[in-house]
Amino acid sequence: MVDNGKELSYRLVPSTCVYCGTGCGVLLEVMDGRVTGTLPQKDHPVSWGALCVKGWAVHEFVHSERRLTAPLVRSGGELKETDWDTALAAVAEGLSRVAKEHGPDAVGFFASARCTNEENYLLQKLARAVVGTNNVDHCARL
Amino acid sequence: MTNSIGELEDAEVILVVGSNTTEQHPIIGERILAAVRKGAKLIVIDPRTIHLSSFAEVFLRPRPGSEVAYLNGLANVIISEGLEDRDFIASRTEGFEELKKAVAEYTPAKVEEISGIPAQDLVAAARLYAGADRASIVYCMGITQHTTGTDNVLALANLAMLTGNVGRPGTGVNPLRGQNNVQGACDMGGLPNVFTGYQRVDSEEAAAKFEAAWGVEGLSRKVGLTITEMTEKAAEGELRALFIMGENPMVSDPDINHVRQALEKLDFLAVADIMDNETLRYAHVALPAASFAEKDGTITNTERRVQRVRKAIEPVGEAKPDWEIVCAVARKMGASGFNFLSPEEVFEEIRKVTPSYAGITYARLGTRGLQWPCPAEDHPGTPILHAESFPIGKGRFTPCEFREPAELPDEEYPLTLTTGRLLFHYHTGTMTRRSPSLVREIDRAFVEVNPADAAELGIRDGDRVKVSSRRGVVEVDAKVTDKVGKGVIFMPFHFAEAAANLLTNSAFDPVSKIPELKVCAARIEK
Amino acid sequence: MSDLKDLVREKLKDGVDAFLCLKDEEGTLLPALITDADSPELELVEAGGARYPMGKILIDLLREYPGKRFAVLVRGCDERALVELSKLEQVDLDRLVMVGLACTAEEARACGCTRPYPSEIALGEKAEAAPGRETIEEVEALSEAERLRWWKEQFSRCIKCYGCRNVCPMCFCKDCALENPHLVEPGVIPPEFPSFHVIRALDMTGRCVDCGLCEEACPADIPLRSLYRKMQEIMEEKLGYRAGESPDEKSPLSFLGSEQDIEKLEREQ
Amino acid sequence: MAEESATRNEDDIRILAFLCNWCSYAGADLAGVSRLQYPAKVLDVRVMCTGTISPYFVIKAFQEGMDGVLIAGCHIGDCHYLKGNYMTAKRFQVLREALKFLGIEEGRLRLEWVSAAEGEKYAEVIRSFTEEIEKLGPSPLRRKRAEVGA
Repeated sequence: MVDNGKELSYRLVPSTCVYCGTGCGVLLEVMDGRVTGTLPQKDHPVSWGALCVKGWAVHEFVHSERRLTAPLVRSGGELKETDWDTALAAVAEGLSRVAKEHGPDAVGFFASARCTNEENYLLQKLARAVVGTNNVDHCARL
Repeated sequence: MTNSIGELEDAEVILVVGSNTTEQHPIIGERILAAVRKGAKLIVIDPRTIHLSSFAEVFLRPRPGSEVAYLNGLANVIISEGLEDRDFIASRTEGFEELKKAVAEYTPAKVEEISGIPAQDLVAAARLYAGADRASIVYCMGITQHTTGTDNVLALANLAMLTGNVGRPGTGVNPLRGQNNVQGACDMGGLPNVFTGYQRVDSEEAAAKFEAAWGVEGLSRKVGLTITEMTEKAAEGELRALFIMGENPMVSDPDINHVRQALEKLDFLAVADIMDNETLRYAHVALPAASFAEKDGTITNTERRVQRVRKAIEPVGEAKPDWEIVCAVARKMGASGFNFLSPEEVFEEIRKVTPSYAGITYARLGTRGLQWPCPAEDHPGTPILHAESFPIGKGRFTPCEFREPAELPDEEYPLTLTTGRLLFHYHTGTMTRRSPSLVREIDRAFVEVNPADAAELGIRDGDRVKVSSRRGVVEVDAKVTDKVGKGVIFMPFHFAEAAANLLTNSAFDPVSKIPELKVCAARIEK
Repeated sequence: MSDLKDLVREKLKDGVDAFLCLKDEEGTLLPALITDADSPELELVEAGGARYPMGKILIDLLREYPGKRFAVLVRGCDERALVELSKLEQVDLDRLVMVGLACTAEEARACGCTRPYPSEIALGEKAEAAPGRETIEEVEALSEAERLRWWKEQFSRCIKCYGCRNVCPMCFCKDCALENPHLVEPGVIPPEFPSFHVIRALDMTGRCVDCGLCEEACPADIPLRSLYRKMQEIMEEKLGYRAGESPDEKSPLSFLGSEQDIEKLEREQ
Repeated sequence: MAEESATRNEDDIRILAFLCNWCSYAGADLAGVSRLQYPAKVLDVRVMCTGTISPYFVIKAFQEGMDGVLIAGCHIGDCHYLKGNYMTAKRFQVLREALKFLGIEEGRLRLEWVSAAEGEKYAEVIRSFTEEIEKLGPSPLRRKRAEVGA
């Protein structure tokens, strides 16, 4: 067979399933820069080499066509693609303006049970230390 | 969880209540079945007949919303038959007499009247639970998503303390946390009343500590708003800007029509998400976030195990990890203290301000994680909480009175709607419904109807029906099944095009502010 | 006995493009593809300790990189899988160099496979063990009705994770019968008996190489391996075939055969 | 000629017969036109060759509540496609043993070679198979909805 010139690139990356709160150990199969499969981590202290149907499929949404791939800003009633700097400036401006005009408690933050600890930490720090409100919550109750 | 997942196999009796474990936490569910194979007896209490029911020694199918009644009933039987653990009660608890008085009226006969659980079955369950040396309680949203959610949990805690099932392997009161990092989001202060590690925002000491750590002044000491309250205030025009990171309230929250009105009213809405979703339609700015495969970080599972996710690939398109997004927004707002170069640097700050995480480092986490509390780098982590004492010293029995759910069936809406998840999907389906192997299993909303109700309404299996409540109406396929009792209907809430949460009630528990997603009044028509 | 590290280096220098084996990553053993004889990853390679579906990984690698040659560390089961996969036209043995690893006596005993070593051993020492037939014997001792009850009880725990199929080195079909809604009702647990599990057992007949990864991956501890093992015993007894043993002989279920074969089969019935 | 019964009882046994188009189906036809008497508890499925019958179909038949499954095709050597029934013979051996190991009575699955000229044999096969299945009674695999958990 003819070499297609692709550089060999295959590895397994240990991670944690991101569906339910069980926290099973997964190995993500990565080939040519794409996540192509999932295997169970054999020595994981919760899942011991087993996974459920969602865990086995946890890589499948990663390259979905429904992924957001560019920042969007609403103009003329529609969300339009823009660059990161513009989008971030719009967020900073939007939050600052409301906080300034109506007070910090007119601003709210939804943290996320789907994001990492680090991200949740940073979001509540942003709410509390930068905007000045304790209006931060996530879907723990849902 | 007070205890660890692996310990379930050490239990003699496992009481599973309000948790469809083999579907919602499948790997934990199989642990329960492994325990049963090793001889453990299983008690299942659920308004639906679930996969676990067929393995149960005792299966109770109560009316949704009657939790406090039957849990008090179990306590009533335990006390009246003298099955309580007197040594444990004397040495580790207080308030027993008040509890005894409070549960006295919840006789099996009265509980049968309220919940529909046959009196003799309730007695059998109580004897089984109290008769074990090691009994574990496992519960989930079927307990918490009620206007009496807090009381439901306290009533479970009463049972565990009453029988001394605390602090030892194979015992405990074990909530199964739904989302992969709901535990971590709480631990990290993603709540309106606490900083990280449950340090209260209205504690002068804690607030001063964080002011010093963050190099800021004047942190608000006022407890903030929960999600349900924020929605309310947004609808009233008091909350005017919202930043949503990785949530989809337009499917997940109760009473979606109301959520939409709230979101539409906002002056400014920013959403960071990995997927195009229903909430995005109301956003002024949408930011593409990196998925778990595209970033480093930690998440904390239901047994408090802090674990790593690792970057496997570059973010797709122009997506960025949320940690970078939040830092960039903060910097744009002129803040300092957001110049992190990696999640590990963020984690180093977290452990400085969070005693329960203080001993955890990325290096120590490896591929197996660590369970908090882990106060020092030489601490092995904590698989079992409350082994010696409770955080408040003695465990306090809290008497709870049965209250009816916020909305009861009536002539107009004669059925009780309860909601939940399916094995093959997750929450609002933004991930699972983009997953071919899961969509292949099921990709359509449905409502389960008891054959007796179906016959009365002239509904056959597979019919297209309208399900309505005071808040909305959706069209779904009917599944006629005796998995649900007469008068009860069940809908999964994953499916945005027929969202169960258009129907659910946003009335919430006064303490935990959790909405009553598990009970509302509804009607079915062809 | 040579060292795995040396073997990997040697093969890479001999002209294979990559070596598939296990490595230790933060204390966890996982498959790794070593492409460079000077890579620091070489220090982390490990021969034993965990098993993963190397055959399955190789199907993907051989397909994705059509011009490349691979070396792979194989146990007896891995070798059988690759041999059978080659007959099923899923791997090209000409592009594979198998480096044999014999299972330790302890591993062989715990595993109970019929041949816990590859045809050529480069690492470890050959150990034999009695085939693990305890579960098969337990089932065969039961009456018909008890046997049915026993299996139904085992399968009642199934949560349809598809782990048995997903991890199986011998499962590669694009269209899987288990996903055919006419054969198995989708979206229901436990999957109805006999459809899901018996269909899988039939698909394993003449194909299963008794690696046991299915049972290791099963969250419900269903004795799948014993079921598939029994299917191989039936295959051997009735049709004289064992998967993965000879590179030339194909499964009698994959070709029609001769009239003499069938007449013999009917006579012996 | 098949004996008609007006009503179907839940306890009535049900048999599925896969008949090859060239031999056994023609044999059944011959039994019919010859007005031979045999029981009518059999549902026929006409297939071009028994070699096309996947073992899945047999499993599916049991799953759907059949109490017995008959496969009938050309005699070895007479296959319209020369060797199609070789595969049937091999698969049958494996399948029957598998069913036995799972606790499904082996008598519930039968393989017969019936040619187009063997109308009488066809009637006899149906008679004896029906009798055997009646003796075994309803299949333990008949769908019982209540048993299905989730």
